Amino acid sequence: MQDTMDRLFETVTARIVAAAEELTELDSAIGDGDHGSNMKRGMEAVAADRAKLAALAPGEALKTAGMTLVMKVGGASGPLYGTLFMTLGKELGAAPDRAGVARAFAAAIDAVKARGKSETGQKTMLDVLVPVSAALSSGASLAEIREIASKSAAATVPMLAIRGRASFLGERSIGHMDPGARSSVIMIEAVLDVLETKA
Amino acid sequence: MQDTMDRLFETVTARIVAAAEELTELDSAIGDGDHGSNMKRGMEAVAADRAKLAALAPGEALKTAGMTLVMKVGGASGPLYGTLFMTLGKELGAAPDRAGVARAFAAAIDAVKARGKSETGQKTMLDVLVPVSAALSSGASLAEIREIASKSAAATVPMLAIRGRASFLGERSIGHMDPGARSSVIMIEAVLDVLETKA
Amino acid sequence: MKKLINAVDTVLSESLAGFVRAHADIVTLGDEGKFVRRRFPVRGKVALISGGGSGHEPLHAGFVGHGMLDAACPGQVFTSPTPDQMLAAAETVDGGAGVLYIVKNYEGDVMNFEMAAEMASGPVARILTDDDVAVESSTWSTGRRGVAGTMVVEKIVGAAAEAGYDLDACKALGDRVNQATRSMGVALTSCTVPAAGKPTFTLGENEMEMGVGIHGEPGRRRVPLTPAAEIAAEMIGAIVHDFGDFAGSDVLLLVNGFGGTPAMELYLMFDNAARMLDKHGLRVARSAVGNYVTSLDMAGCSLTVTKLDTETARLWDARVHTAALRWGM
Amino acid sequence: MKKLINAVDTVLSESLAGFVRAHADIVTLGDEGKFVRRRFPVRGKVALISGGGSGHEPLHAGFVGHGMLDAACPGQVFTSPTPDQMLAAAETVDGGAGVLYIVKNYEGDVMNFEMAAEMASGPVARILTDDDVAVESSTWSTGRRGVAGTMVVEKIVGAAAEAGYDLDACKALGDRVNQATRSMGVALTSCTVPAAGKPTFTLGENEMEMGVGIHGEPGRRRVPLTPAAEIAAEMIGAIVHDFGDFAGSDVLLLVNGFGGTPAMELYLMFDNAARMLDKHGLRVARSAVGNYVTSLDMAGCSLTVTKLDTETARLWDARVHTAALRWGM
Ligand SMILES: Nc1ncnc2c1ncn2[C@@H]1O[C@H](COP(=O)(O)OP(=O)(O)O)[C@@H](O)[C@H]1O
Ligand SMILES: Nc1ncnc2c1ncn2[C@@H]1O[C@H](COP(=O)(O)OP(=O)(O)O)[C@@H](O)[C@H]1O
Ligand SMILES: [Mg+2]
Ligand SMILES: [Mg+2]
Ligand SMILES: [Mg+2]
Ligand SMILES: [Mg+2]
Repeated sequence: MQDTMDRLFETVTARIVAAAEELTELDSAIGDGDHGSNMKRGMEAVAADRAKLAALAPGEALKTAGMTLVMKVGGASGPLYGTLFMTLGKELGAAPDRAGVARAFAAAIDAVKARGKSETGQKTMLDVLVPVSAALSSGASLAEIREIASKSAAATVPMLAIRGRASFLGERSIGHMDPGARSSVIMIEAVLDVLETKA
Repeated sequence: MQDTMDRLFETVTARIVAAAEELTELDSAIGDGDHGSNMKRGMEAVAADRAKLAALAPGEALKTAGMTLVMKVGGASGPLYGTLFMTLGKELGAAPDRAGVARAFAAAIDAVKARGKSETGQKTMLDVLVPVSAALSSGASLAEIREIASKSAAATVPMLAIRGRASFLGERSIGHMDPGARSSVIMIEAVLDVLETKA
Repeated sequence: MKKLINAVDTVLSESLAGFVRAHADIVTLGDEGKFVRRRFPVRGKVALISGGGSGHEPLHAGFVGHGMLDAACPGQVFTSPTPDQMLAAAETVDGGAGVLYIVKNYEGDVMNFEMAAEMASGPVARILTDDDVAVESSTWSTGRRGVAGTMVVEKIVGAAAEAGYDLDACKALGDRVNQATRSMGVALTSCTVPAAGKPTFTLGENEMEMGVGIHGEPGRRRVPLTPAAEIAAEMIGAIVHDFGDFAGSDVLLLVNGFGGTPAMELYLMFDNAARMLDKHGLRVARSAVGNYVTSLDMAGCSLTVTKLDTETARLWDARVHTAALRWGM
Repeated sequence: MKKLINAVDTVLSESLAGFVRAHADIVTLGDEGKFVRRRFPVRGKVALISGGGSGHEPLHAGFVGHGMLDAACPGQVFTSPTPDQMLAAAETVDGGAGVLYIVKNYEGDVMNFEMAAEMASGPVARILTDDDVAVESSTWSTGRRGVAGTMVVEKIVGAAAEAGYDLDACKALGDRVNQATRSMGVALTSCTVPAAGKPTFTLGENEMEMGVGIHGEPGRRRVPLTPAAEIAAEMIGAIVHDFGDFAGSDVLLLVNGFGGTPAMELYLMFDNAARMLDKHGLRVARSAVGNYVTSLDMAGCSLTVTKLDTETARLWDARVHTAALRWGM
């Protein structure tokens, strides 16, 4: 399991780094053009600790990674992804089964909602995280989860932003994918890729 | 004669206004991009006084116009063209013949040299004014003077600037026509046009 | 992207190093560059801390010093600072009378501040600035953006803290000044975030972005460039309309350059804006013109109007000695 | 051309109107807008007047006030003022101890000043600034351009005049400071003169103009954009080389923005330039970073180094209260 965690951190980081420009591009359209560098800075800081993280229990590793995100990212995504990772780690327990993971993920998303004072339908990362969490809880397959994630991000395109910087744009936020929704998909796909090669 | 003076002011002003963009373009290449607006501002101020100037003797009118240039233009061209007009007016006398005009013009150019601490060959208006003055003194025809003026301006293109802003460019001043040489040609051609329609 | 930099990753640290070296008589850098603080801390007064994404210089570090901030936490370019920066600054400058954070209303800034506040030990209060009238606040529940008016809040509350106001009084005053302050911006060009490497948005040769934010966020609408008088009329009009009642008020007019606009144009805008306020029956009793809350290299400016009363006018006039703002000395 | 203006013809007058209104506590406008002068003239001291083409704001009007200039004559954009402006300013601010003009070395400025001096009644002296090392002076008999170092001369001589130095002493001091001052500039973009309507020159996406003047005049050469450290090395290298002997000197380092460069980059350049001076064994004893002698909206900056002695350092530190420069109060 520790080995899997390490591969997860490695893969998520690699994918985020590779997608940094795309994320910044999305954020330039309806935000302030820093989501890619924010996520890259955060995940690189997490990856820099990989040796240390590998020695920890999965829950502890996730909590540590979440704290690193909080301390290194800043902006909106720092506290939100940081909270997600920290809560996930806290709730995960020692040797979680799939139901345990699903419960921990749901709890982590509740923490994100509380931190962001936000809900689905507001054109944020929650529009990907919430349906993915629901699918996870309802026993969907990895392939189904993958499809739901990517469709959910696409579904943010026609949304009017109610939260985040894009909300300042009003009607003009319509027609663009939310950068945080996209970074969530990228991380989820990275996780699924690792789990599938393992499976 | 007073009627001619008025037509001279009118024509010179019109030509300078029409050429303002061209002069600014030349000044942008090797100077600071204001020769067109400088000359336009100055000649428009002169033209605004046309009624007053028409009531004056030619010499007085030129002196007044020169003073207007000094007070309205600024930059290098203001004191230089102002000095040219003022000295010309002072030296012209009541009813000058061609030789008198030639002498006055030569004196005016000496005053410009003194004001500018400059000589021919330094890529300035003097490279047009001096040969035109020489032609005038040697009895050249108006057509010959016209040709000398335009050729002299063209001859500033390969020159290395020693005076004026273009001198700061060193070698890079080579290959461009001097803006003051060009404005001199424009004014001289305007004068010749008026004199030829009169003749 | 054309910038005077060495590498995208070191822009912030090198710029901070230059800043604290150039103003070593006023400021010094905290551990790990987490914050900029007054060189000579003052005990017994409310500690005023602000912070936010970098790229708005002189905000906030340029306002650290006597009569204004005690510390400023610089985030990455356009990215709010992190809770550890805020905590480290608070620990260092807390003079025993509590800590007051001035936070611009962006979710990132608010959330990072909240995490810091949750981790803090002593009493902590917060002023949230949201002076930008460009976007209608009723519709979008994030509320309005905090922009150049933040500088006015920092100046006035800074003077109050220096004069011995306690934490509650400083906080109440700051909220009051924020509510008496309205801003609106216009961009003629985009800014370029170093890490992005290209302009955040693109405007046509004859377009302007009316109601732009200080991060190059789009504003009300993209329209053809109009004369300065019309721009001033629209911006002052929006501000005055938003105030509702206003006649006879004394106001502060701040013309704030976004970084790429020459002083000549800022003063011209001041002339046009002040004449608009005259027409609306507001008296321009105080003024400031310059680059205060910038957006990297963006060309354009914002107008800020603060209604003054006797107390806030006096505090605005009070002695201030920072890198970017100095008077009354 | 994208500018916050109403019409090309009224840029200067509207901008001046805004300037004197925003700083009405310090300055006032002379008849017909011919000059900007201190609101409260001082009798018995040498009157210091400067002037030059507009577009370099805050130079010169931003330096009118206590401890610096008595009046400034603004010409049209990039065009030296006319003799009548200089005469009108002199008549108004002459406090009975003579008039000293500070003139930047451009033929236009010099000739207009000379015509004014010929028409003047009282005693008139002149300091000619020519601090730009970009162009080799030996070859071109016009000599060197006066650029950002002019601000240093105006500050130090201004303090001397305020302290009661007589006309000869002010003039001698100014010449000495000018000789102890060297500058060099670099442009990343061109400026756009309002009346011209388009950029004076065009640089490729990766080019810079090394040694540019403050009117967008071409400099030493056009080269690919390099990191800030290399730019600072070349500019400081040229300045130090031109000084000849320098080791152990105390210097003032001025990083001057050209109008379109954000503070973040200017402070980064300060950091890089100061470290270069450290290497050359010069001690950065005083510093200034900001937009002081601009070139409209040009992006880029200049570095100025002035060798200080006890007297000039003291005069630099002396109280100054102008729109753009304030300290020691
Ligand atoms: N209140 C919120 N709740 C949930 N997600 C949010 C909220 N605010 C912002 N986000 C997410 O954060 C993303 C932006 O992150 P980032 O660009 O890194 O931060 P910032 O907006 O501070 O520059 C948005 O695309 C959105 O998905
Ligand atoms: N010392 C000088 N002697 C003669 N002509 C000069 C001298 N200096 C400049 N000029 C002329 O003036 C012209 C520039 O005029 P203008 O652009 O109006 O002034 P400025 O150079 O001050 O911007 C040059 O092209 C040149 O012909
Ligand atoms: Mg962002
Ligand atoms: Mg010129
Ligand atoms: Mg951000
Ligand atoms: Mg000029």
